[in-house]
Amino acid sequence: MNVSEIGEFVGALLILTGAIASILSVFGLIRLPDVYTRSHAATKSSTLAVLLTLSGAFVYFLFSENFISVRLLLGIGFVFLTAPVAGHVIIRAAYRSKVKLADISTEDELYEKIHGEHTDKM
Amino acid sequence: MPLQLLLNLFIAFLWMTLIDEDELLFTTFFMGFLVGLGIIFVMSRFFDTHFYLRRVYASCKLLLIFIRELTQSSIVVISQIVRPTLRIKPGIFKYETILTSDVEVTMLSMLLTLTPGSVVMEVSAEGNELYIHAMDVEESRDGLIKQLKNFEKAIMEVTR
Amino acid sequence: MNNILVLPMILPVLVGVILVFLRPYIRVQRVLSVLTTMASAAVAAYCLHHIHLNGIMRLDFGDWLPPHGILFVGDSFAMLLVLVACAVSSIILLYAFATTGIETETMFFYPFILFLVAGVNGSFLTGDLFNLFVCFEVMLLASYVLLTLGGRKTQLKEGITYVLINVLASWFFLLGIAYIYGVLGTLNMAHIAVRVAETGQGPLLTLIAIIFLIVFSLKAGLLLYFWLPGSYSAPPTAVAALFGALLTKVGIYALYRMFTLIFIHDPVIYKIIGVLAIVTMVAGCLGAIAYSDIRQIVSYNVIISVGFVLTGLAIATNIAFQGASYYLIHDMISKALLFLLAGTVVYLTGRSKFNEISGLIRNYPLVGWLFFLTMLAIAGIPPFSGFIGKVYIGLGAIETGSYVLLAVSFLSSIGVLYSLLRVFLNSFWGETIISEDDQKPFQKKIGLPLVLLAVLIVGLGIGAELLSPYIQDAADTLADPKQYIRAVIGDDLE
Amino acid sequence: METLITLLVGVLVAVGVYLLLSKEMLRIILGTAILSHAIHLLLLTMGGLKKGDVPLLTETAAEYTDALPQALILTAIVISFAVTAFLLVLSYRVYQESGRGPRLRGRQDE
Amino acid sequence: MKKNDVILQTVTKIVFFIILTFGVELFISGHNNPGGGFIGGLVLSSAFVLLYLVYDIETVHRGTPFDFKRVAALGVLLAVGTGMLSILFGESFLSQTTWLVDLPVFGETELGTMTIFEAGVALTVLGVVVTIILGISEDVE
Amino acid sequence: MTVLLAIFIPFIAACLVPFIHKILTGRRIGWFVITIPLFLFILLIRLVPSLSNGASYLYTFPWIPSADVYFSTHLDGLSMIFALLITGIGSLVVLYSIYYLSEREAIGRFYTYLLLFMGAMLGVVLSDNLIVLYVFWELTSISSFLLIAFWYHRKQSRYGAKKSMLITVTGGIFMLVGFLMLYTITGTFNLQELISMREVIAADSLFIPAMLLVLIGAFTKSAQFPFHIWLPDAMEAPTPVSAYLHSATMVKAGIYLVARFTPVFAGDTTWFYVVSCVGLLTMLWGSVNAVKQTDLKALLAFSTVSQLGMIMSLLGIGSLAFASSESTQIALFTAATFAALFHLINHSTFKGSLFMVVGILDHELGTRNIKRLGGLATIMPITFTIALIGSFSMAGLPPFNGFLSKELFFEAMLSLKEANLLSMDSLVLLFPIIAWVGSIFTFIYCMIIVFQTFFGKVHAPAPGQRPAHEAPIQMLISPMVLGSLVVLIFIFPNLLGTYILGPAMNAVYPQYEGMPGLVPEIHVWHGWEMPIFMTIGVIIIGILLYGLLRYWKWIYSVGFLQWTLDRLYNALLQRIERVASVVTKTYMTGSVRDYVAYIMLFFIALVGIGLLGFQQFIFDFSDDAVIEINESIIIFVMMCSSVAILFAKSRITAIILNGVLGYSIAILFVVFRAPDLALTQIIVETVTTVLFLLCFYYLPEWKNEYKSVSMRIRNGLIAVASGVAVTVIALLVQGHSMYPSISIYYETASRLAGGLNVVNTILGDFRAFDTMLEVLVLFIAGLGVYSLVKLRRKKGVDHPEEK
Amino acid sequence: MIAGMLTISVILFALTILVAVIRIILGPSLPDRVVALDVIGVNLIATIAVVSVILNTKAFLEAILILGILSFIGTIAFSKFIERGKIVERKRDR
Ligand code: NA
Ligand code: NA
Repeated sequence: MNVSEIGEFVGALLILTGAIASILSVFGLIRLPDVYTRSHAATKSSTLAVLLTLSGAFVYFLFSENFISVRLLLGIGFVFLTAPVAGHVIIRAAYRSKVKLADISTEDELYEKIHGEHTDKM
Repeated sequence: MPLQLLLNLFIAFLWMTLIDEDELLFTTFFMGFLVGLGIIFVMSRFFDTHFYLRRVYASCKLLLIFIRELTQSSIVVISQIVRPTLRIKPGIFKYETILTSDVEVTMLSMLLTLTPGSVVMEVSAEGNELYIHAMDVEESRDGLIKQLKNFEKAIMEVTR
Repeated sequence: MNNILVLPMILPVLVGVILVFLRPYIRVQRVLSVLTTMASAAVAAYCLHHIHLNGIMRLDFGDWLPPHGILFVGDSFAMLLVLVACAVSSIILLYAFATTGIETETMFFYPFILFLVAGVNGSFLTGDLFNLFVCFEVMLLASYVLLTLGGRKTQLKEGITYVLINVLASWFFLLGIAYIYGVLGTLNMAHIAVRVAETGQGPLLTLIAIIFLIVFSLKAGLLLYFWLPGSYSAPPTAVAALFGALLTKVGIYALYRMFTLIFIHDPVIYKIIGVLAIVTMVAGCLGAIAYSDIRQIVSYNVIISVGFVLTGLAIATNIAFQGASYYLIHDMISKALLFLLAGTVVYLTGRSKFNEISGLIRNYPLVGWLFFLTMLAIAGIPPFSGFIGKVYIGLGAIETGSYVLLAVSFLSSIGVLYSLLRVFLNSFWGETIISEDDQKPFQKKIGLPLVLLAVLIVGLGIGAELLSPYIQDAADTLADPKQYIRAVIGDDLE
Repeated sequence: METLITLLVGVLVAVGVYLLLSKEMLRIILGTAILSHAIHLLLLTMGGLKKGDVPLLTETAAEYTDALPQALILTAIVISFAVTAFLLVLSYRVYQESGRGPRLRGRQDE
Repeated sequence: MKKNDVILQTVTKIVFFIILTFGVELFISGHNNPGGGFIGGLVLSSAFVLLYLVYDIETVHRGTPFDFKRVAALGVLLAVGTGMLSILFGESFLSQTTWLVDLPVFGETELGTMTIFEAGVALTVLGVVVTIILGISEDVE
Repeated sequence: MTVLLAIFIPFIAACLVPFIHKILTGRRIGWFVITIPLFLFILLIRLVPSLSNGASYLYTFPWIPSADVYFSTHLDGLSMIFALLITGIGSLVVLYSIYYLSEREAIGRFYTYLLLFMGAMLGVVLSDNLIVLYVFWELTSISSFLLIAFWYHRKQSRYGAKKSMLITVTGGIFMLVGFLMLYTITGTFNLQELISMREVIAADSLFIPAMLLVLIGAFTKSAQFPFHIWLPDAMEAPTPVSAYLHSATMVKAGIYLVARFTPVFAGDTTWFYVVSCVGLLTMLWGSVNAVKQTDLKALLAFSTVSQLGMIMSLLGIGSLAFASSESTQIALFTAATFAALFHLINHSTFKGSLFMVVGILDHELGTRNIKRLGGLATIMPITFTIALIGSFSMAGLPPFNGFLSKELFFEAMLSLKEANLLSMDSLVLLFPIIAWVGSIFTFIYCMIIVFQTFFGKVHAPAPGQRPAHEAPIQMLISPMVLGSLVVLIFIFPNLLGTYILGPAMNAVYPQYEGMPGLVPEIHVWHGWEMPIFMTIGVIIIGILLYGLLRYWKWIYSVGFLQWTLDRLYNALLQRIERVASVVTKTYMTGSVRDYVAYIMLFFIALVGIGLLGFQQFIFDFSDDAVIEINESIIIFVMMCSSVAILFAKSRITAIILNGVLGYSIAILFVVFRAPDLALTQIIVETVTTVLFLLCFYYLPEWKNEYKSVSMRIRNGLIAVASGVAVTVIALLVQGHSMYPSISIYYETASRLAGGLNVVNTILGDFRAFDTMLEVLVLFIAGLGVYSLVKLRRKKGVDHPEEK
Repeated sequence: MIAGMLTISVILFALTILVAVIRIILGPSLPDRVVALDVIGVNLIATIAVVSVILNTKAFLEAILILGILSFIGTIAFSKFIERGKIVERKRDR
């Protein structure tokens, strides 16, 4: 095994890890009780998964073809930048459109702030 | 004006990265500079926020902290998901941050949101209160607040 | 290299785009738009003669030789249609100046009309199947907008029907292109023809031909005309006239091109076309009689003539093609006039049902007599324009023994006559209801385009000989696809 | 693969046509969208699938996949986008004209 | 509670410029890589779509005071114009030509009518998409 | 050249009338108009001698030579009879009309139409080219239409005009088809050439159809049963028009046509059967119906129908000469044609005068109703005399020309026994009997005209009507001229025979030209033979029946006799309109889904037909690429999400699923090595989704679609069948891919175009034109959306096209 | 070995997408579906990356970035729709 093969293996391993993380996290999408908790599983865990995969691909290209794919780096950066915002925005929208929290939820310090003051939201 | 110059350089750099050439050439950079110049010229009236491109070190540190937190909490969340029975108590709590600027608050929120198990739901109009939804609020509230403090510190090193 | 060939399409596009910048200057827009269509007509006339002298013209875009590049092929059949389309549009534009109203005119009215003309001309000229699709889309998009321009409720409602049906038609078009490409691996129409001829038109190619038949039947209003009456009666008169004169003709042209150039080896197709034409004529006649709304009647008359022109294709002999060429030209002109007249009546009276109107001829003799003339022309009564085409198609039908086609197509003229006669008798004759004071003034501006079209109708009938060399060229190319193929691919290739 | 895609196209066509036969404008427009998806796939399939490498000459390959259908599909996609946009606006204008007021917010159960 | 879009807006400012740059790059490098006029134009317009989503029309307009209809028309003019250009040069309509030009900084550079053509395409796509979206959105008021 | 002049002068004059009318105001314009026919009449009559010497006048100039349409005119004996009638009676009618029409009428318009008709009619009888003949033929229908509806504000006028137009134009179209068939057989439209090619024509399978079609044209024009129904309603026209068009000239165009085509078609006995049977039937039907009329003009109309039938039947018998070989037989049968032509002239004289008389009565008394007329013999003596002459001539009484032709008619009917035709036995008897019965009824209605109008008690004028008095002399001149002709012809019949009828006979029987006996001598007295007995019988029984009229007239009001063809016509039109309305409105529902269903059904049906053409179905999967598991999962995802769209409870779910579909397609594009497509698809899909969301604001909630299960099943079946059809063809195509794609070229040539991205070079160079237009499409759509949203027509603003 | 890992990965990603589609179909709330769509977008990015590695081509790297951009835009559009009904406003009402 030379360096490039090891590199390729590492890349593939990263990708596989990402894939496993992805499939595991997506089960959260099925199992978790409400949209808020699901979004934790979905958005973030799959973000991790995709980051792993992209890094894996980056590593793979780096070692197999000595190719530094700036596009992949940029892609990683972009996912970093946008994924949390997307998650935040969806959750906020869900809450503002009165999607109920799961029954097992314990506290809600936001409720009054949003739904208490404004009965008519728009 | 200096701010826009910064942005211009940024675009030029971005350009260079996008061109994907084998070696970095000045012409590529210059071309990117021109493109950036064009874009900024066109968009100049729109741009009115601050942008800082410094403290690389602080940024790297922040990044490392973040990756650590990310991995940790990912494992936590995944383990919660794959556990045969769900034992989570989700909820929303309020956190008052000491950060002030938009960029700081944004960074904090994003870092927090990126780490699994917590999402920033709302930022108050004044920008100093964060409402956070946590997947398991009773157990991880203290941990989260600690995490937040860590982040705040790291961010301030970068921004101030 | 015949760059001139692209002008009938590109001039309207170019001017249309420029007019977008000149939105507030209505006068400039008017002048430029009518100059453009007239110039295009002039170019077409020049090309027509050029073709007569030197044979089919061809323009390879970007100098990429067929079948790899896109090209325009100007044969007489196409060029005749381009010429008439441009001429008729010019006249309709004159009518539009007088009737459309500033408000609508500033809604990019003229650019859209020019785009429509461009799409129509492009469809006539292109020699590439996929490009035909694109040209169709140019035409269709422009027609969608023109149909709904101004946004009255009926316009929007009919617009939906029209757009949807055409979306479906375009979908079938792509389906056909996909299949053709799958089997033959090419898009150039002449090249397709060569390859079809080589393989012999087996059942699969016939099946694909049927899909194209559906596509162009939808566009032409051959049997699948449900969209037509509604959408032709909704827009402003000038637009309706443009639709009546141009839109179905493009579909008819495409049917002719397809089934005289490419899928010519299986007679089943012609039988199907014949049956469709018969049903279309019968149903068209029924429709024209069923309604008392003048615009509906006029629209169904379009349908009848579609059936009539396509009997020429079903017969598919040189003489029938001559007839069809004559008739197509006649139809473009006379349908334009008919739509303009119908619109003028509605405009003058504010009503659209013929039994609510009476005695118009006393107040508006010109409109009345022009309507009468148009009625005769459309019914194929000599010596007006529709006659000679009818004779040729009849001769073709007799020649090939297609007696059912013969009977139905000739009897359809009676349906035409009856439907329009009802309008004439009820609306133009009868007691004059409108008093001298109440009547709307009839502007000379409206009269001019009407008279021009009428002159064309009479001229085309009496001076049919003038066109005959070109018509013969057209029929020859249609009857002998080798001419077209040779002009596009040359003898050497395949 | 070609066969499978063709079957997929068949399913899409059936769904698209079924939607097209609806009364609701939105379903109909969705139907046209799905139909155009189907035809794009079919066009690609007709050129043969996975028969070569990406048609970029930077990538040295023995064989390239058929580029022509790709170009055609690109054109078709853009055109179908144009038409869909127009149709969407047209249909909401119809509702506007028939006097139904706009709704303000996406509903919960959506 | 009032909305505070601080997170979204801050990120958008960065993302917007990334997209714009990417769009221009796609358009320029379309010759040899995936991309070209259409895709470039589409990416550019998606950048604007993002802006309109995150901000409001007036704010964006303060930054980009164009009439996008005219942008689109200009694009069509450019595309058609390159075709007419070849007529002027006595070649068949839409013949694309490339010149090797010696530019001061870039050295030998290929400049082609195809680039102008594609620029026209990109501008039209940008103009049209934004026109459509603006048109519908402004209808709300 | 003279002939050409004869055709065009009336047209030119017609165009001039509106202008001259400004100078010669009022009825004075009539004096200008009258010069035209008068001039032409003189012009033509000068040619009579030379014609009788066997000359004929031909003139040709090319009109549409490529279609073998030459403007050829030919003046021979047959044309001459008609041309003289047209110009001669035309002059008299114009003269009569000058005083008939009131100053308040649109006199200019009237004369324009009349001149138009005159030119057209001259064109019909003079043209030597079938197409030109047809042109003028239809023109006569049109001018007749205009003249009938001269008082277009009257409902009845419009009704009559419409009817005549529909029937005669339809007949004309049939005739045209017949002409076209003749052309197909012979390759010429030239009449003379056609006649010379009669053997060729007779041998063709199209012979009988062509003959029947031409005859339909003739029959409609000449108001033969069952097409005669338009003629009584045509009486809504001003009386000069009735006298001119609907008795003397236009209705005789059919006679002309039959005579003209006799040499072409008469070789076959079908011609004889059809022409003579229809003629006789028409004669009987017309005369029987005339008796029951109470309107004098209607009575005259039916009488015209009857008389035309009589002439027609004679022409039929005359055609038998072609089938005969013995010279005696030939002479016998040609005599029938001679009789026909003779009666044609006679009819024009007496019927013309009678119409004018009725016009005078109408003009002076304001009514034409027999029941309201009576005892006018003393009040209007001149009118009465003319009426008497006309009626008695029509009844076939001496000393009037009608007597002569009626005798010849009976003789011709009796001559049938000489014909050696198969299955003639019954006809030999039936023909004379029908002819005789018809003549009896003719006699009866002639008596009605004379006695019920001019004898009996004088009716008091209705309120508002003037008391009866004789008409002004100017109005009487024309009928007087015609009346004296009736008598003169009786006295000098052979003058007419030699100069006018002789040349015409030569034209009808070109092969017997110059044959002795072709132009028989007309004798007032034949001796005591069958015809004279028949005439006496007609008179006796006619008088008897007329006397007993009120005892048997009830027959007309019973059963089937009441059921007229006219009602059939009305009912037919009504039925057609109703059926048209019901049928059309049944399928034109205005609902898009129905239309889409039609289209898809059509597609499925046609594909079904197309699939029938296959002997075997070849599917070839050997070239298929391998399927990876992940790809199949993606495809499965796509199938699921597309089907799920159907069941989506809310629209936004459907949009999201559509987005999934779009993104999945992008992945497929990646898998299939299409990067540009993947990029485009992703962006377009997103932008489309954004558009959907934008428009959602206005679109209503997505409701539950179906109420009925059957509808759902119907749509489901259509959808599935469409999917199957598309798939099956696609699979067949994959099994039949016959050629390599042309696109290999692009890979090599792409470098020429200066790009390494083949797709991009195709779009930007090879197929740049597509791209350019596509950009245009996008632009139009953008501009369209903008105008749709932003540029609305303001409500309430007065728009020129709306009220 | 490496090829096997990659194949398994891509299948796992495809399965992830399948599961997300199930969530879209099930709902129940609109945000649920949007979350799932977001998941699909992110996983498609990963899929493209893996496919690029498998096919050993750089042609699709643009697609990764584009997909990132547009799935972000899509998510924002949906969220805004859920929140406000209209996704582009003339003037912010805040
Ligand atoms: Na689409
Ligand atoms: Na491109």
